[in-house]
Amino acid sequence: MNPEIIRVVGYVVAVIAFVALNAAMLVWMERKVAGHIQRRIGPKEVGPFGILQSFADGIKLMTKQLIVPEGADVLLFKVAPMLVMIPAIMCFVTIPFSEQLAARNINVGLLLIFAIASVNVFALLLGGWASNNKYAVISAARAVSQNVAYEIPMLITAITVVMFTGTMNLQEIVLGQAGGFWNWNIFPVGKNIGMVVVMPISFLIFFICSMAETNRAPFDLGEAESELVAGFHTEYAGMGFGLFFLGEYANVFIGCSLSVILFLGGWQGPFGLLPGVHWFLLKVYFLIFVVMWMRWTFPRTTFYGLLNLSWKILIPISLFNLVLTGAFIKVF
Amino acid sequence: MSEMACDKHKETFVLNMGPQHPATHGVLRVKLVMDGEYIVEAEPVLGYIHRMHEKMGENRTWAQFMPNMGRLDYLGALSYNHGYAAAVERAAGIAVPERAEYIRVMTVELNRISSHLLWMGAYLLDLGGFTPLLYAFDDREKILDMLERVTGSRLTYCYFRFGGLYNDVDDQFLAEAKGFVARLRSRLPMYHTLVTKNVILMQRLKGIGVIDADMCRRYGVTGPVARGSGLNYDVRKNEPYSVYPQFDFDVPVYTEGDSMARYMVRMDEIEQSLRIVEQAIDGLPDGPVMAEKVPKIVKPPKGDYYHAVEAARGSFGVRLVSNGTNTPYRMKLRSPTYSNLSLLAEVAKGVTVADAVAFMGSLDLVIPEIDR
Amino acid sequence: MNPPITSADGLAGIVFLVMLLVTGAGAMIAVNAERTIRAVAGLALCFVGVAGIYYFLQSPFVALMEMLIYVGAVCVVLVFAVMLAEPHPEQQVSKRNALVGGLSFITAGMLTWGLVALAKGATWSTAAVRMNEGTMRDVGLSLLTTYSMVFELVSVVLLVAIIGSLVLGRAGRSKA
Amino acid sequence: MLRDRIKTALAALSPLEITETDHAKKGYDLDVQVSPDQVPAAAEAIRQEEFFIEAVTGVDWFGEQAAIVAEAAKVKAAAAKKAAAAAAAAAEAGGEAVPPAPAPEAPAEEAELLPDVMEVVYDFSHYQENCRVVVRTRVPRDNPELPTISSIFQGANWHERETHDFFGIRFLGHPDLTPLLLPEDADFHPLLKDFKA
Repeated sequence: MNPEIIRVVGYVVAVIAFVALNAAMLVWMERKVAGHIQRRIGPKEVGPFGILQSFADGIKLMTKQLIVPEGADVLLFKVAPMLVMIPAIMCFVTIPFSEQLAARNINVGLLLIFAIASVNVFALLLGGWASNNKYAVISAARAVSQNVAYEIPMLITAITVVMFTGTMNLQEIVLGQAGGFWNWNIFPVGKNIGMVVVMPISFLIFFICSMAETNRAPFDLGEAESELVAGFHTEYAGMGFGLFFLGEYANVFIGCSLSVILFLGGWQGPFGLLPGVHWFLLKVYFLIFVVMWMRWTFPRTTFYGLLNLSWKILIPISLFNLVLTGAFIKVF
Repeated sequence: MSEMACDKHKETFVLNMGPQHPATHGVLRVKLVMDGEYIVEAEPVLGYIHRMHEKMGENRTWAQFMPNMGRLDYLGALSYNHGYAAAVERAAGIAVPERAEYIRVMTVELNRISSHLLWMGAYLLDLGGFTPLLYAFDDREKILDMLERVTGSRLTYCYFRFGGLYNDVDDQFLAEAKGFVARLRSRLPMYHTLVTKNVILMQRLKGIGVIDADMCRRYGVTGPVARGSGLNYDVRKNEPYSVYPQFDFDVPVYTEGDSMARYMVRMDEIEQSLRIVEQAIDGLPDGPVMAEKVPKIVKPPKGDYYHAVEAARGSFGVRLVSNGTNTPYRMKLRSPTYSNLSLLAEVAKGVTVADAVAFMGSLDLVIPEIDR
Repeated sequence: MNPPITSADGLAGIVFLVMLLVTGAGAMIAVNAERTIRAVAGLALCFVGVAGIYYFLQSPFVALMEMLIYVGAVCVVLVFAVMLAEPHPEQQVSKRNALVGGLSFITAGMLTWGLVALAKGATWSTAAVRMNEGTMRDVGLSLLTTYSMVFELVSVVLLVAIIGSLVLGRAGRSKA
Repeated sequence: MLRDRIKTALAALSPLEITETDHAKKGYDLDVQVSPDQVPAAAEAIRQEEFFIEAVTGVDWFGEQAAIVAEAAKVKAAAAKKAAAAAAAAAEAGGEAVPPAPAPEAPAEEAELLPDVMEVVYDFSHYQENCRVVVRTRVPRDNPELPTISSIFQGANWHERETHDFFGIRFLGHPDLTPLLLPEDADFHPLLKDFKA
């Protein structure tokens, strides 16, 4: 056997295992964070600190029947949850956890993530439509408008980073931020004094957009439970729902890792002490914590408020940022 | 309705919100004719937990009907106790000892606070904020514990009797209530920083579901909803009953008429209720909690009588018709949210589902009370 | 000539075949599906296959753009439109009449025959020499130097499309 | 004062009866008895004074007429008995023969029995002043019909629907009298006194 093939296959298996375990961990983390924010303790029965709770839930979900509602498009109904998971797993392929730990170093890694992540919305759309449920259809329509609206500022801010670093290779983007936190893209005092103005704003826009893209509160209009019951996965039971759920957490992880890679120096630590992968995970989980913190603190926005935020605020600002970036790269 | 659904040119469709839906808080169904996300027509469909309380009233004695009061508005049951007891006392000419009235007011106001707290949490839940619910329940739990000690139940109270109360309060209750007033006072600023000042909340509530004073008049809207529309109407002030005239409290009024105004009215009412509770504890007179000359079997003289009280959701009125026997001849229960909900059809026209949910939540619906 | 499937090249061959299969299957679904939405799903599948082939041809940039634009944007918009415009899926099934069927069969047959004849008569040259690495830098350079005219023309078309959709959208809004 | 103003306004409609009541004893200030076709005019007059609608409901006076007649008969019988006793006592005292008792006038009493009525009660209250007005009207029980006021007070829509549910009283001109609280296909009226579940 060719060692390269073994490496790739091994990596794919590892990535899938990581996605599943990580999502389970994140579910547990979400519940613990929510619990402590709400002055209760969260899960505590299954395993130490309730850490095995998500596995118990997973087993429960797997043993449940996948009920296909009457009048549903059976094939699309069953394909949709898989379509959520597949892109999520594929995105992990290119994310560099550390200098050595990356499945594939692709020259256009950033583009790959955007391209594959755009399939995600397709899954929501098909799932919502195939359910033959009005709430699901409304939710799918919302999810699409939301994704289209937020993909634009997200791409534009990503382009500012690409312009600044001059590459789309995620490894190289991180390598370019080596040498102390003053070289990180979010506050690149060490590299380009002009970009200090642009980058924090870019980071904020990118972070907000990644939250909106992953349908996280306060932007979870797609599954706004007080309006649309459960949105596009209203009709899903058992593991069908479970996959949507896991996919959401996988996407949250991807969104936060992208933020870390593009702006917060990836695996580069502010000082030595720990090996790269630790720093990377530390930063990512901190961002994920922030995402959860927001979810349990803020009420949900309205749909038009959300679109207004994107079209009237984020897109103009990010375009302006783009122009500034071009100018600063030339000037400094 | 069905014609509209089939009208291809308008491209509307019918969406059933409820009877099982997270935003209807119980079994209410709202039939929405939608044009995309916008509501063309909203029609509440009631009666899913209709139990015909008014007929029950005609089939049991005056005293036996008292437990039904806890089943109407299960969140503010003591106001309903008060309304019914006061109506029968008015009909039968029974005088209530002052201590009993003080305790009535005290418990009713505590119950009102617990109702408003629960509303606040549930409303934020409607708006997608989960956390305030847990905080509100934390405080509400203290009230439930206190009331459980004196009334014997946590939710469906049957505490008042004609001419007084079932049970006197003890010193521990008074001490606890005093402690609670201080505790909630210190926590209210936290609610305001956590919830009221939130940008998203303001964006969702300001200017949403505007009701003007004329609309209130046409639909007979009362309670916090009317007070949010600039109407200074509170039965406790406008039509004083019990010992309310002896207390010093304000009626919060906001003129905007939107969901934010209704939210603010309820939050301010919590403060005012705390003031009343505090004054009631301080000025609690000694004496019996039951009138001495109450007949075993009450038989109000012939005639009809009306009594309204300010419940947590608005003016609750009891219209009694007595034929001089030991059972009521007719018992009309005027519940506030029944009237308040009836304007949904007018307000919800042309708004999005999300705003309709925000509006419906701000009405503070309790479905068993609407359906009766 | 035929590398074993366990080697990297062999695996790549299999991947290539899979991509071909996906493209073909997607196309078949797109054409044969009774429900429009499934046809669009088939189209998306077809695009994914095409993207895979681009990737196989060592043009990852084009492949990913194919995914981003055709799957992520075009197909999503198509599904969106179909979803909102298809209230009665049963009525969609239309009866094909025999004449149309016959004509299309003849056309398809002639096309196939022509292609086969072409393929048989042609002299197959070796793979074209790679112009560049197909990376972003090269694509960008080509677009802004050699093909700058095309690039500008395309952007004018897009501008017209944007303005057109704005006009249509405005008209729709005033009604509501 | 509002109470006097509304009283004059309603008195102008020449209602059947208009009485001021003691709020502390009855819970309302003004009790107006009108005929069914005067209801919209009364509601309009009340709306002019900026009252709001509290509730609309019904009362079924089933057997009321019979009770009145029975009561009258009872009184009459008692009187007759008393008269007879007095006559007997007088006769005994006078030593004359007892005269035969007068025959009961049952058929005549049957003719007096009026058809039963149902009462529709409208409660109005005011946001600024403490004044409650009750408007009552009586409709025949076998054909309960009266005009709606749901175009004057939109809130009356549901109250009238509910009254129709419970009593079968038809409000003419009401946009939609389908059962509100009862099941959609309900054809019974539970608050009628002769309703047996």
